[in-house]
Amino acid sequence: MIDFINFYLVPALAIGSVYALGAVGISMIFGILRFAHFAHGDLMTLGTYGVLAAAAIFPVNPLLLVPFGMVLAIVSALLVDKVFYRPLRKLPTIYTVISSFGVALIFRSLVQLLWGSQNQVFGSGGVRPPLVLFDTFRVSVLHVQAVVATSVIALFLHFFLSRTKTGRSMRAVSDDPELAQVAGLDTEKVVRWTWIIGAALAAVAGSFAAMDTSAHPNLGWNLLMPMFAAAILGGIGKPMGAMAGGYIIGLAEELSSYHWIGDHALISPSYKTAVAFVIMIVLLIVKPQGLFKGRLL
Amino acid sequence: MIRLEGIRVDFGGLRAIDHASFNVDAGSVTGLIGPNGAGKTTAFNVIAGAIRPNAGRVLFDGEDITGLKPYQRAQRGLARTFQIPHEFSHLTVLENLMAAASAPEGENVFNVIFRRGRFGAEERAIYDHARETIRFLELDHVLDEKAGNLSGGQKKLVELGRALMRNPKIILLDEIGAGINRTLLSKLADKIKLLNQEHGLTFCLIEHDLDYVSKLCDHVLVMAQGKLLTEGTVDEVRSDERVIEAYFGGGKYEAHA
Amino acid sequence: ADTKIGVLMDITGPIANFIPPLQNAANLAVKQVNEQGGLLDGNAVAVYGDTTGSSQGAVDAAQKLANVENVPIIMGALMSGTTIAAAEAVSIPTGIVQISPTATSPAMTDLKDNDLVYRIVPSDNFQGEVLAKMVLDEGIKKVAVTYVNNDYGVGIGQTFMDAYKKAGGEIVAAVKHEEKKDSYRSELASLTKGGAEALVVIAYAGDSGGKIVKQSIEGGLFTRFIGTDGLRDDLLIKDVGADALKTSFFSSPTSPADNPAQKTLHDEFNAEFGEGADKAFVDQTYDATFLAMLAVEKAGSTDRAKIAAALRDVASAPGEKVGPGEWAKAKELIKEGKDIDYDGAGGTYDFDAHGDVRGYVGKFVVDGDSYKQIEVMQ
Amino acid sequence: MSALLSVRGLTAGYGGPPIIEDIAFDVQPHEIAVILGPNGAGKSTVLKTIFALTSIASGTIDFDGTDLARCKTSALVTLGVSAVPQSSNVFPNLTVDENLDIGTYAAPPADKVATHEKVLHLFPDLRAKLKQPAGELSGGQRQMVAIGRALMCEPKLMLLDEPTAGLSPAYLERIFDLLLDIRKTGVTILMVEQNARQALQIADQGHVLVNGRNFASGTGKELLADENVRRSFLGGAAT
Amino acid sequence: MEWTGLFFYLVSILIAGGIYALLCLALNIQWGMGGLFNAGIAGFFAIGAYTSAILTTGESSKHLGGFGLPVFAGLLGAALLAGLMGWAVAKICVRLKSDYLAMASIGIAEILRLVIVNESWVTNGSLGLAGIPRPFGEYLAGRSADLVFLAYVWTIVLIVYFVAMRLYDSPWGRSLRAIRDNEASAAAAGKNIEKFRVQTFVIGCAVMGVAGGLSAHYFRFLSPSATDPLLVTFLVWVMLMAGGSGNNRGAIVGALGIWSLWSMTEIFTNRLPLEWITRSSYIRMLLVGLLLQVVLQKFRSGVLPEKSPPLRFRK
Ligand SMILES: Nc1ncnc2c1ncn2[C@@H]1O[C@H](COP(=O)(O)OP(=O)(O)OP(=O)(O)O)[C@@H](O)[C@H]1O
Ligand SMILES: Nc1ncnc2c1ncn2[C@@H]1O[C@H](COP(=O)(O)OP(=O)(O)OP(=O)(O)O)[C@@H](O)[C@H]1O
Ligand SMILES: [Mg+2]
Ligand SMILES: [Mg+2]
Repeated sequence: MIDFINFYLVPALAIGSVYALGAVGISMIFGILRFAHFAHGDLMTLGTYGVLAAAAIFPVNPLLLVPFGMVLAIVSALLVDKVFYRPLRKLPTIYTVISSFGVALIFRSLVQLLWGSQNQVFGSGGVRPPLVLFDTFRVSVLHVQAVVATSVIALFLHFFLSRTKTGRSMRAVSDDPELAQVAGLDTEKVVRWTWIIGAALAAVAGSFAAMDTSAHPNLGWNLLMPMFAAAILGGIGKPMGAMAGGYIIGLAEELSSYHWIGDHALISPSYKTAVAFVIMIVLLIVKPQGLFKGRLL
Repeated sequence: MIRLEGIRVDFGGLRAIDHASFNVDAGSVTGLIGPNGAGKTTAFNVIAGAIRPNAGRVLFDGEDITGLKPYQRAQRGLARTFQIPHEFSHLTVLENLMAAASAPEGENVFNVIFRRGRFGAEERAIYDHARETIRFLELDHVLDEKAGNLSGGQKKLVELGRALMRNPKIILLDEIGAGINRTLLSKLADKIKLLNQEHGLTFCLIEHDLDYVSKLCDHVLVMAQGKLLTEGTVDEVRSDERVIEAYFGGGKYEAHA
Repeated sequence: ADTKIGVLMDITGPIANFIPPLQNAANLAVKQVNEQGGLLDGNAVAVYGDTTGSSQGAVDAAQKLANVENVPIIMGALMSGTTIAAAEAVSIPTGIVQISPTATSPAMTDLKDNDLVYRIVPSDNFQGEVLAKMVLDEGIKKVAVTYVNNDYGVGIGQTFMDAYKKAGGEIVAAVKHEEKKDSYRSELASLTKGGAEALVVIAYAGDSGGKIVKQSIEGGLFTRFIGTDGLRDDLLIKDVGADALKTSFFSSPTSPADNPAQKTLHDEFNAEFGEGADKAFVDQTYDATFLAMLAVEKAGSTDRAKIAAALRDVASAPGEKVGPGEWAKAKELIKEGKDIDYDGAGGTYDFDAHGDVRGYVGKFVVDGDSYKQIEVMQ
Repeated sequence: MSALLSVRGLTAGYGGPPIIEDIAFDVQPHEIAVILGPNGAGKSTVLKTIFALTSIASGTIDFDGTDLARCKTSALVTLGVSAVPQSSNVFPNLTVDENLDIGTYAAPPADKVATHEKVLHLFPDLRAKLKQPAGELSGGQRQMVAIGRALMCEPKLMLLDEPTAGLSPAYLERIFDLLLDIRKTGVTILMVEQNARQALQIADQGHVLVNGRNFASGTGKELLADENVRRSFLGGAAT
Repeated sequence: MEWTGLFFYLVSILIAGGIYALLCLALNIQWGMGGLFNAGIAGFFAIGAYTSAILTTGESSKHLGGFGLPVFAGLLGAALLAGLMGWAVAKICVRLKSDYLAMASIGIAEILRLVIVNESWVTNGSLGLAGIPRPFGEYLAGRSADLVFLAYVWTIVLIVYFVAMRLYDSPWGRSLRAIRDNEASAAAAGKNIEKFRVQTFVIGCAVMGVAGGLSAHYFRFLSPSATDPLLVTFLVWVMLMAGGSGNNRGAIVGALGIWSLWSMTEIFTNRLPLEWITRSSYIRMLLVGLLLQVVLQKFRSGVLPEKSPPLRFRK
């Protein structure tokens, strides 16, 4: 039981947080701009390296430097949207999908050009002593921080989407952009906010992932598929759903190899990723609109 | 020809059709009228198979078709139009019509790849039929335009054109008149009459313009709040108290409030 | 005129993070050659091809090296998959000699390669067997094993387990794991069952290997680790600290006895680039590049047909020994018509009939912030 | 008297050949102006052009001193122009309430609650559907939501593309009454109608469009009386 | 020598381009005509590659079989098995709307990849299959073998092109495009949507399988690194969009064009000044990414946009 919490549940929640934060952006972009943003993982990487760059200058706890990464990610996302995505907005969305794929390459090669492609660790690296509670629970401090941060972000996001005018306009734009314009909503502003939120959360997610292990140029790309699965699972265009989806994917991946029955892993850990996808596909078939009904929120 | 028996349709908590039963007689032009949200379109969807009723049966030519899929019903001779146009947006107008026709030989993959001779004649006939229909609908000048680029009214006409291409036994027309120029609309009425009288084609149409309905229909069904309120000739129905109240708004606004 | 040397590496793609020190290693070799008299009658120029870590990319990049750049010899690639695809589709048909510094797949042994494809690491089978012996010699009778699910991990992992069991060891748990995940805690949880004395990790320090060690220390699951050359990386020490690795040891292909050549190379490497000499496969990459240039020099021209024979000549005994950085000496000897034998930082490299080498495997322990070789096995 | 909306020499299209050419008309304040014409004549295109949804080749659209030809679509509502498009005129996944609410974002009405109440009074059917996604409404109900949304921002000028299409007689009448009503409150209306006969009865002026060009103009009465117009566009002789 | 080198480089571009052309044609049938968003091309490609490889290699203890069949039989097997897999996937997923189908197919491809890496009794896992023969391989060696293989690949491309043209220019193709545009109204016109879609998906997947098989024979060695989604799935999408989706000729042009672009950028980055050399690959990827944007913005609807097929009897 203790094992279960220490080695399966808590790490699963931590990974779930990373997926959740990344999936929010994917889900919102999908909802509002209607395309699968393949550069989201690499946006995450870029944000992470922003934090890394700041950490090289300021010798403080890297968590405090995450805003640097957020700013870098936001600026890059807005720039890319303006230069690459916006001219394609009137075309079928598949063009933007393809374009985002090119942007992923651009982001990744920029990271490699600027920072090289070797693994980099935050601070001194080293083993961080776990948080020991009651002599039995051993959980990583970072994991706790990640889960707490994600919950706080979820609260803020919910408030933003449901209470502010911009947040509520987002749903209208996601429904019918042309009509939204006719109704006088500034769609470009909504789009900007989508990028700001998506990019900022991506940077946070990337930083957590990198602090837990290490930063490298493929960091975000490797996380992209589970994040997509999470976004789908939560129902596309529903940020809160995507959050839940992230945790479900994280839990499914980690818990599937717990020895639920007998002494052996239920499913060979090599098939971890497959578990997430199987869940996604089954859900798509039985409940195609995702776990949560309604678009955005 | 069509018979609905005790149909019930629920959308979540809302009962869109509430145990409605009615007939559309073979060879008739039947009108289906009623206030907005009465369940008319839903009834069409039930007949065409787009919605499974929660209860009740649909009979077509005496045969129970409740379990059939929309395409199977279409293959048996049931054609419909959509209230909100559902054009094939990337196909030209001509292709829209041709695609609607049934082409058993030409839609067989094996024939398409290996035996192209098999569907030449069939294709030719479809083409001629489509051209003729397009001429009638006054869409000649947009023959090769992508249907997605058409105006609202033109899309409605394409909608009708596709139904005509099916060579069906019955056509369900859902507010074909809304958004169509009145002059053209009266020509459509003539065509409908012609098809009905000369080819014995059955029509069931939803329409809000009662003058138009009275010009066309021998028989009218009135729905309100998911139920069949009454039926009869246009004049009978027009003078029915309940219809006046539900449909024409009785003493102006209060009736609805 | 300058002579181009083809360098095929998986620069972008899944193993991108391993590459920079290896590029440095190749560049160092080229630089030294040019400083010490150049190649043939001009300078050596490294022309890179990027396999993108996929077969398509490997073949495409090799085509460009062979046909557009017209290189006489190719050093690379690093992954077995990309190496063999490039060899089968390009090097062999075009008659170019290809030397891989790192491809360990047993499949390479049996290629019908017209004597064109070489590698300077022993096939997986070898390191796995030696590692098994090393572990038993330490008196460890019960281990848990985890290996990364790619050609490297599977190859060594399987042979290790077979050899270890045959020699009387007990494997209490074995888990194959995927690369690139963030958490290996659930894998570790199943590895702890059975009370192993140590955990054998066959994976890269920069990827899953490092994470596994770190996460097991953090979770207090294992204290003793046994790794292969992929794990034996300064990064690991940086990541988990030397203290935590006190009882651990590592195997890595090396050269017989204590090898001054390796020290020479590492000193020069670190002098040039500041750090990184100890990264996985730096020695091999340098040696392969150096050997490639020696072969061209020996052949006396860029005639592809002559280079294969020349490579065998310069790499194997008999002949006067030449080591890393000793290009001037080698060039002189070749000019005099003398036979040479390159003994590199990573081994002596005597090719057998298949173009494989018999290797030596060294046992390493952590010493300060790097590794120390304490034993060599053949 | 200066026109509220003045269109001059307008030529526009969708990137290909122009759909409307050299269109010109004026709409005076507090007027109801109707555009008529056969299907595909370019009526909707005129409205869309005013709303900056097409590409303008030449011409000016003067609204209250501003040239709309240079405006962004989303800026128009703030200027006091609201529109109901012909098709896809509701946000299908938003509830009716939210659809109405959207109308107030760009140009908040003086009293939001009162305006909301006014719209519901106009379309009592919607009251029961406030929490339902608009995509689940019947065709006529959507039309009500769309008009309601356009009213929520208390516009100066309303552009309506076939507002009565699909509405039952009761509502048809109600819409026309409504138009007369809101005209009284100072709103100017430019609409496209196929229910031309009724529309012309309440219209101050009408413009007939054929093949993208001005064909005939006049007051509602004049056009109704015009034999040619009647035969070609109003469905034959008056009944 | 320079010139022969360039000539053989051209040959290699055409071989790889031909394999991509097959993938593009297959995707065009699925997406351009049928509107089926298959984002799991790599999966079907992998099935084809492994099937053909296992059928044609000599007996081996490392993996399933090694059945030593002729290459043609291998490719046939690849088409059949990939088609069969396509059928199974289509049966489950074809009802999904396009974006969802995309995700489901990515998921399936990823699962397939894991199966290939893990089930080493069939595929020899990450160690790969060696010794895969080329067609007519026993008679030829050296560079000239590439010429024969080129001819082999392009013969298949032409056959598939003709089949694709026939599909496109037919009532079947028309109905398929109609279904793509609007399902409800296609159903109202009596089209059995599921049947059409399953047929489309299966045909496309079978062709993808053949492409996979050809690549295995080209590389003569097959390991999971040959089925990298970056180069197999995404690049094919780029090619189709750049060439013009819905247009078979566009699919081929896109495949050749983008592959040349992808491949040739390296020749230029290799000529950068010395101090940039180690970073040339990153610069190359940057360049590819940027060029992609240029292609997308300049050729909006592809080099050759979708056209309706002509009706032969129309004047
Ligand atoms: N998909 C759906 N989900 C929930 N409710 C629905 C759905 N479709 C229709 N309804 C409701 O069912 C009722 C009947 O709708 P229907 O479309 O049949 O009306 P109608 O008679 O065609 O009206 P109109 O003349 O306005 O087109 C309406 O109240 C509508 O809100
Ligand atoms: N998005 C578009 N792209 C290209 N052409 C278009 C587009 N929308 C409309 N058209 C063309 O412009 C012409 C005029 O269309 P418009 O919608 O203005 O007609 P309308 O007068 O409103 O007709 P209706 O009464 O049928 O709604 C039509 O012939 C149509 O084909
Ligand atoms: Mg209706
Ligand atoms: Mg219109």
